[in-house]
Amino acid sequence: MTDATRETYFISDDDLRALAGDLLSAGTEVIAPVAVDVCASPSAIASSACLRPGVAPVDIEYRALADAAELDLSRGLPVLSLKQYFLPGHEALCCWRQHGTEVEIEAVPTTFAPRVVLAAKSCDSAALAIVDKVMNWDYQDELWNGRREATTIVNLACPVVDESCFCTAVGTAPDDVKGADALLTPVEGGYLMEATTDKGRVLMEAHGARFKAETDTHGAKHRGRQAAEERAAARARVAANLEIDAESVREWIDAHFEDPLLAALGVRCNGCGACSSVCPTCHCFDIVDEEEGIGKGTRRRCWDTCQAPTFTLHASGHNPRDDQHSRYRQRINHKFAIYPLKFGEVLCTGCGRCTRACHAGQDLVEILQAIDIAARRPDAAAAAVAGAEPAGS
Amino acid sequence: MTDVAYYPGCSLHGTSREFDESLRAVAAELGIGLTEIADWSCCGASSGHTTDHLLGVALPARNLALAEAQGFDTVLAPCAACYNRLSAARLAIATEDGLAEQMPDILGHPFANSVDVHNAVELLRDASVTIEEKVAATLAPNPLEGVKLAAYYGCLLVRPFEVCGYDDPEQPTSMDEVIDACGADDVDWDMKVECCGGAFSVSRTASVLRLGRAIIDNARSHGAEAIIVACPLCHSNLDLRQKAMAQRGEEPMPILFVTQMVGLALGLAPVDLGLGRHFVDTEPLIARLVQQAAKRVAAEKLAKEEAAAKAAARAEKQKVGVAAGTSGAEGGEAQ
Amino acid sequence: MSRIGVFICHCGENIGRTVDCEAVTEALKDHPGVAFTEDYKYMCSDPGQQLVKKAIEDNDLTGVVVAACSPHMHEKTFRRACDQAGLNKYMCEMANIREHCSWIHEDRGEATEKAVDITRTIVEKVKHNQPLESIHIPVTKRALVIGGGIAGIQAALDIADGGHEVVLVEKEASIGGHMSQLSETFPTLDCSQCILTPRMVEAYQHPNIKLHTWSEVEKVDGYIGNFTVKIRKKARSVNEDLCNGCGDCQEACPAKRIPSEFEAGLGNRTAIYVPFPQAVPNIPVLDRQNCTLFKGRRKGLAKDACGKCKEACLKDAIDYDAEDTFIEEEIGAIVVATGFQLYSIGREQPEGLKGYGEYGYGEVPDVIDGLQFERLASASGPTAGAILRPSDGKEPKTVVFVHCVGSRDSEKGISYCSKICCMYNAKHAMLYKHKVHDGRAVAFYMDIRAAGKGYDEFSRRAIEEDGAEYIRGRVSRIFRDGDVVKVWGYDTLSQEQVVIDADMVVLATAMRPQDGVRELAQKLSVSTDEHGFINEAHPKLRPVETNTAGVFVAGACQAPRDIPDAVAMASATGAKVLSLFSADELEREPAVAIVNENTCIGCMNCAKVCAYGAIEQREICTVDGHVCGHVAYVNPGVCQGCGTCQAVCLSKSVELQTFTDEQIFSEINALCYWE
Amino acid sequence: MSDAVDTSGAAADGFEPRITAFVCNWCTYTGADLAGTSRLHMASNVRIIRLPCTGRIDPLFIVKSFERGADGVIVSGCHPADCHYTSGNYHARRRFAVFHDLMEFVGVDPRRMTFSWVSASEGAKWRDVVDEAVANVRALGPFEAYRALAPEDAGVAAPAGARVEAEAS
Amino acid sequence: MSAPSRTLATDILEATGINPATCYQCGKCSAGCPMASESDLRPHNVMRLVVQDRREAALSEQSIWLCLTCETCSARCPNACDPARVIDAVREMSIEAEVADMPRNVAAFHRAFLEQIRTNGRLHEMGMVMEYKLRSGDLMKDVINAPGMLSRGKLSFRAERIEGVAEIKRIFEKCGVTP
Amino acid sequence: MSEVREVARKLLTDGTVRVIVGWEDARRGARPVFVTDPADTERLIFDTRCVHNLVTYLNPRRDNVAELGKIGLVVKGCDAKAVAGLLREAQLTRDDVVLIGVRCGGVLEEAELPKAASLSPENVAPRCYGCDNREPELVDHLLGESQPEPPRPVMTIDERVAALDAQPLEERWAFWTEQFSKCVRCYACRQVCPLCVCERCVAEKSRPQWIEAPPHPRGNLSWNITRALHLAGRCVDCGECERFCPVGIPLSLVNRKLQHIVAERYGYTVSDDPESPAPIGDYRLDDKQEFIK
Repeated sequence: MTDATRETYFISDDDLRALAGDLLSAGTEVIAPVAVDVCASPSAIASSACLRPGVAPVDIEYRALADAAELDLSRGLPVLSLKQYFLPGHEALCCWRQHGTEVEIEAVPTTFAPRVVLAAKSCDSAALAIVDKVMNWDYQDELWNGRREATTIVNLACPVVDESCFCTAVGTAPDDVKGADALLTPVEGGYLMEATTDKGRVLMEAHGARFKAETDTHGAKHRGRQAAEERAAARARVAANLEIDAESVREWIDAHFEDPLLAALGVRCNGCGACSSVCPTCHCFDIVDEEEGIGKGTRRRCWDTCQAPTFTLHASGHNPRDDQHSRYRQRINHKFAIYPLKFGEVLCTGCGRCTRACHAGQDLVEILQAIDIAARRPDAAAAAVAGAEPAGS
Repeated sequence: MTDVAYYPGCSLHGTSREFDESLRAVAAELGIGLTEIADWSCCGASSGHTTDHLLGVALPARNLALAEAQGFDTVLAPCAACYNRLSAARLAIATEDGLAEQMPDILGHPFANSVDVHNAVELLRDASVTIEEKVAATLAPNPLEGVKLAAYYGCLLVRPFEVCGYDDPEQPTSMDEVIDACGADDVDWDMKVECCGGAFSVSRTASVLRLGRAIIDNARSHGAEAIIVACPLCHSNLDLRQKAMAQRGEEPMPILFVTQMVGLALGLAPVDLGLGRHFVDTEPLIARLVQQAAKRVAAEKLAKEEAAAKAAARAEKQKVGVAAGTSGAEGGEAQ
Repeated sequence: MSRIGVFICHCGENIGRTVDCEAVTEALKDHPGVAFTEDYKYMCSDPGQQLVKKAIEDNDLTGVVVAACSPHMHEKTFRRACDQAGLNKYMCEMANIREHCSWIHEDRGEATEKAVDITRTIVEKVKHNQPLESIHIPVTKRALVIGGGIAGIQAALDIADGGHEVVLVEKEASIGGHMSQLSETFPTLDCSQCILTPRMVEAYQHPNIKLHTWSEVEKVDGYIGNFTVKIRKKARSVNEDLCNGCGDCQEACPAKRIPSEFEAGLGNRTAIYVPFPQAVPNIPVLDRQNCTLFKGRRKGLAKDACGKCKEACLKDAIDYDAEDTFIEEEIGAIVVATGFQLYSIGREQPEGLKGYGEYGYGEVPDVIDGLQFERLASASGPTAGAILRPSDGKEPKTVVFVHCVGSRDSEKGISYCSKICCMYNAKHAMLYKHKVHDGRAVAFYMDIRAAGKGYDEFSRRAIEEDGAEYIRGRVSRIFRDGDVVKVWGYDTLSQEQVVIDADMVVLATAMRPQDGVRELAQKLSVSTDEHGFINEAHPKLRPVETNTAGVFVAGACQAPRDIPDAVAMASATGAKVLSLFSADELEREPAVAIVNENTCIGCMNCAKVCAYGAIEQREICTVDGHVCGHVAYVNPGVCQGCGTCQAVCLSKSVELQTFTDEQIFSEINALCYWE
Repeated sequence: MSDAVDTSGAAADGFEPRITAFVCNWCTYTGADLAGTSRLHMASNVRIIRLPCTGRIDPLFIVKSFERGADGVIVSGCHPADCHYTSGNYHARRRFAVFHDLMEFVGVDPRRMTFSWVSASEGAKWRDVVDEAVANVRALGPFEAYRALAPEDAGVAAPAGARVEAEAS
Repeated sequence: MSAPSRTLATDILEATGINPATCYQCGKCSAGCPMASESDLRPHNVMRLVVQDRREAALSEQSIWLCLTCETCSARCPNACDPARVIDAVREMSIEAEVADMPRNVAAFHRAFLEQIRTNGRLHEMGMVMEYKLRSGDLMKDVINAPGMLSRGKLSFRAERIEGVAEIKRIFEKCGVTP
Repeated sequence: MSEVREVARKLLTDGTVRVIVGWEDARRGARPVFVTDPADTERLIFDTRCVHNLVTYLNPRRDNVAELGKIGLVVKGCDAKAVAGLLREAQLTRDDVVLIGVRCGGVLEEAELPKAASLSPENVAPRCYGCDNREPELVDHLLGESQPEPPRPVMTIDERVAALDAQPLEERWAFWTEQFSKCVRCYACRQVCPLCVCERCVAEKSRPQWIEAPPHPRGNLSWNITRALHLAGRCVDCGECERFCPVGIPLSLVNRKLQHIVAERYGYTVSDDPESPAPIGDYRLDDKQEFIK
């Protein structure tokens, strides 16, 4: 796909919502950011934040819209990534039923009704494209692929959330369309939308009435410029957070498995695995059989985390990664060396969720910075080490 | 020492004024500040709780509430009956379901039940070291030195144990300690905690006479020269009713409030201690005691002088010896 | 995969009437893991059992479920059958479709449905059963008896006569206990010493009894059949091997006015002393607390202040520098017989008890307790059997006996009845009247509790023949008034106050456990009740066992007991011990808890809830022997299989065999989806 | 969830509760045996799981029962002071007290959980405990609120959510 | 299920927290009672009547008014029955049931006493004596040595009246007591 | 805080300990730091952002911390209760750790905040209200000034628990099932809990499967009930579970409820006295049993 094929259309704020409404009324599921009132009844008591006068805390979450009005275009970062809509927290793989000595297996369907994701973050859509590779490596994951095929994703250019964002450092960008089918960029009065895949174009064509082609008018030029400026500014902002050379990082990690910088990262880490829960690219799962009554049950897969000791616990009792250092190193190693070596892409989209979720202070931005310095400016490495590992060791 | 709230009760303002007078005099001497609870009311005595349990709690509680509101954490209730009622109310409110919640409404005051209740014996026992020191420092001869006194506690000062609890209910010692602190001898006798019939002092005088006589007889048979009490009811029963006994030719037995006794030991004037207000005349006893004390002091003085003279004579003799070179200096010291 | 055989019993009509047994059989045929089903009229009959055995052999069954009556009824039967057929007996379980189903329901449909569920549940459980082997524990055939009173002596003799060695530990200088202090015994009035002394001597001379007097149990380790007991032999200062009991040392001792414990304070003894003439062993002990020499040493005198006894001893048996020594004994069973002490009415009381202020806290010399009266009445006592009052040695003409002093007085802290006082009070009144014919014996009682062979007759005799005056009512006050002791009582039958001017008062004070019983109980892991008496394992059915296997209890340390009771209990413990010693090994059900050392973190919460002290902490080592932590270990010899440890274990690192979590979960899973 | 008692409605549905009973071997199981030998008729809704002692029962057994579809549970053992193992029931009592209060806090009607002491001689009491528990739970109705927590795809490969049959796409 | 019928014992339990059944009739209370010789019913008899639920007999008995509340019985009770408190409660019920057979002078004394408190807040002994004499009809008896008292400054004709008399009246009202 | 730095430096220099576990200032606020070089003690801070309960690093299963050598741990009063918990359950020997106690007058709700001037009802960690441990007792060194009581939060945890208690059963059920349904079973609550020291959590036991592993509401409820019960009488109310929960389940309300239960039933409060027995695993003959027929 070249830029020449990318045609830009304008859609007004109202029309964008109306588009969502059209989809919904046609029975299409629409997944989009929704501002959730954390303190909605009956849960008001749940968060102490809700009890403060004058504060109305909201969480932004990707949700299946019940109504187009719910669509939140404030461009805040959803708590969890889009991953859950492609690899749910848990899902049935098959069911079994035993009669006497016979076991009967029932498979689950792997085709899905079409659905649309609106206003996705580029870091979230890019993650899908990255994970596609492992899902189609030696085994075709039909459930993943089925959902991927059925879903059209429209990104909304991101203004960059905070100092923990670093998408540009790992090869994507706030306005990237990787993994997405179209991109919305906010401009005065609405959005510029360009389709980047056929799925995107089909969507726009099906709802052509809502779009206005951007012809060579003054207003359009202004909007085009405005969009370009906004996108460039966002890129610059995120680049200031972290700049690394992913290639050097990969090589360094590969060559420095036992380096203290890598091998002593886990001391403050609690191994809680919250980072992998919120990570858009972490995709490891565990398979369990759940019995329901005598001789019948469901085989289910659910998210797992490499930060848990049981992740690598062998039946024999042996555990090759039996301390938190090696587990944390594995996470870094897998994302920034193993995956890129195998699939040519870093298994990270720089969304920064892991850093924000960690209340123990594990900071991926800081760690990547340290590795990058070690890789490119070894002399400066010593200074950076201090922040990323036990002081003085 | 901070002030304690003083709850005199009706008797100390009436029939037992001498208890009030002697208490104030002794407290002043011992440096204990007493502040009378403003607008205190009657505790209801036995009539209150005999008639209605709640009334028996509420009447004393009013006074505890006043003391609390007036900023005290301790109330001194010298009258044993008042002490008992106040303490019992305090305990009931603390332990019986619902009472604490009811009180503010009944009293028309907020009430946290935060005030401790003490009686006069307790107060004096706790001050017994001070008393002993003060008595020793008093210039006048202590009229109580070696006098045999019977400590009479009666019922309300020690029973029920849950309410009182500051002393053993069967073999109390607190008043005996005060007697000892005054230099007198406490008599080991048998009726320390028997009842004098207090509640019937007005209504059933025959009973009171019977009970009182047993107490006085027992004290007398154990050699007591006077009975010490800390309860206006006990006092009036034992003191007043002796008139009837005297008619039968029985020897009168002086009945003194514990505070009066302490006052005497401290050298206070009998009149300031209200000793003139008794029915059994205390004058002969006091006169005799004062006389004995004077004699004793004189004898002691004489003995001391004699001893000093002897010592001087011995020293003189020794000096002579030393001078004569017959003995070493050490020897004199050792003898 | 499991191959379970399911056998449904009709129990004649008992099950068949309400449960459609054929339908149950049919329903179970299809059940996952079931390889064989059969129903039969009487499964427990011989042909029924044959059917099970044959099915096991023919169908290569891995488990058996018998749906019939309660496992309490026939579990043993069917397990034995399985065993005979070569199937591990713990692979067999019963489904209770009779007591829990056919007998309690009327509707045939409902009952049948429930019977299917019950059977399925047990099938699911058996799928997770493991073949288990019984536990065998070796037994050391030596017994320890703690306490050398009549109960301890009796238990020791019974065990020793049975051919096993007994270690008898007594903390006093002589065995004999309280019984040696008594004058005559109820209800026969035979002389206590006369019947006890031969027993004491027999115990002393018995080749199977090893006697340690002036000794205490220091530490107990191990479990049933395998205890290791450390005994402290307190420094006697007299060499037991050398001493010939001549008594010269006592003669020589200058400290002669020490109140004698044996005489209950009514007589004196020397500092080096034999507690009483018939003491066994007849070897003195030196009371260092009261000895002039030791008093001097404590003061730091450079030169010993005395040494008369040593000088007097021709055998050179006295050793002032003797120290406590310790011996260890290997023991298979323990009998606790530490006896009692009397409640004192004094001001100073142990925690939880109060004294009698109304009785003058025991300060009146002519108010004595029952044991003191025993000494007064004893021919070998301080008055040679004459009843004379302590204060002035006069013969009391009026003696008041007060029952229930301490006993049945929850306000003083003792709510129980001491059981023996009614009897000994009657005896005392009788003995007094026999000796002081013109005397007046007045007894204040609440109830007469004289249940026992010849007991009521005995107490009636005191009243009817010997003229004791019994007044029903408690005494309110006792005090000395001049020469007399005033007793204020009340006669609740004639409804009047009674005041007695007594010459002497005898208080029947309560029986209490000995001091130190709680500590001993702790060493033995047995429990005590709120008063400190040792708890029996079951108040009705296991009265002489404790909740620690291999530890038995006899006599008044378990509750107030009279002599016949104490002796009966002692013989019962003897029988228990002998039965334990009758085999070389103890066989136990394998229903015990097992710790998974891989996941146990050694928090020892399990040990805290174990009522048997079966769980101990064990160090674990790496392959190179380096200690790397500690875990819990369940001693299978001690574990009784309650599973409380398992429920309290947060990481589920303990499993109770035969009731594993997996078995129970399978049952739950099977039960709830029962459509 | 509507866990209020509505006797009329529930009974009309012919709803029969499923109740799991965890009982100790020595007292309650034997008491239940006695009920049998005494031919005391009682509701047939209760299924017994025999355990050595109430001390063995983990509160999670109860959670597990609800999870597996029970409408109510019974836990029963020896009276205080009668425990075959001395103190297992005392430990159980503490554990269940805490569990009971917590479940109530989470919103489970305590009437779904019956705790009782039934001795080996109390066959009649066992009958009463069973009948009362069944009546209570029957009145409360099925524990739908708990069953609603089950994953939609539990045990059945039925289409769930956005999933459609193969031929539809 | 019907509520258990009310008995005197349950009423006492409710009012005092004392279970009268704990009395095992040992008589220790009566053995030490200073008034035992003067009254027909001794403490343990009262306890017995309560246990026997002989309400009328207990409430209308004159002896209950002869208790001095010296607490000797309660202090020495071996089983914590607290007879003094039970007698107090019985007296209260007796007044409530209007069957009190107080010896006239005892009743008069209590009434006179409480009336004094209600009107003045404190006891005015002189006033009380006058009132008592009126109520008891014992006009001539030298209940108190009034002249001697006056001469010794122990009695005064003037009553002390507190400021908070209204509060005292409120207390009487709230407690439902009218002397 | 200079006192902490001084003591830390001294302990490291004289070899008493090999590592000091305390707090430092980092890019996103305060966070735990492990200082092994005396020179690095300058990094140590103590202020209201030092929310973390560092006792979690004393868990004997934390090999990485253990291998650093003997620990000197900076604790607030509330943290010391967790140390007592570990001692009580034989997970720690008192001599294995040097406790540097800091007097604390309350902390912020989040560590990832700019250094705040003062605590207010709006920003104080609600658990600090009514703190009874401003002066840690179990410690070897006690530093800092005596602190005032923390401010009362806008709504206290007790008030929130009471509000829930006042709701009808079905509303509480709706509330909790909704809250628990959010759970993604990351087990952050467990991982950060200083008292969750099991080698193998019951949630990871598969034969039998005690807790259903997938994060569906049914398994989530079982997990959350289990977590709560396992902490009954053990929870020290440090609030780390709730703070670390990525989906914001109000675990402190459950924990507080259990504290109420053991307090009301058994008069038990968690203290920093390691000798006091825990309520579960203990019993009294007269324990309340009004719920038992």
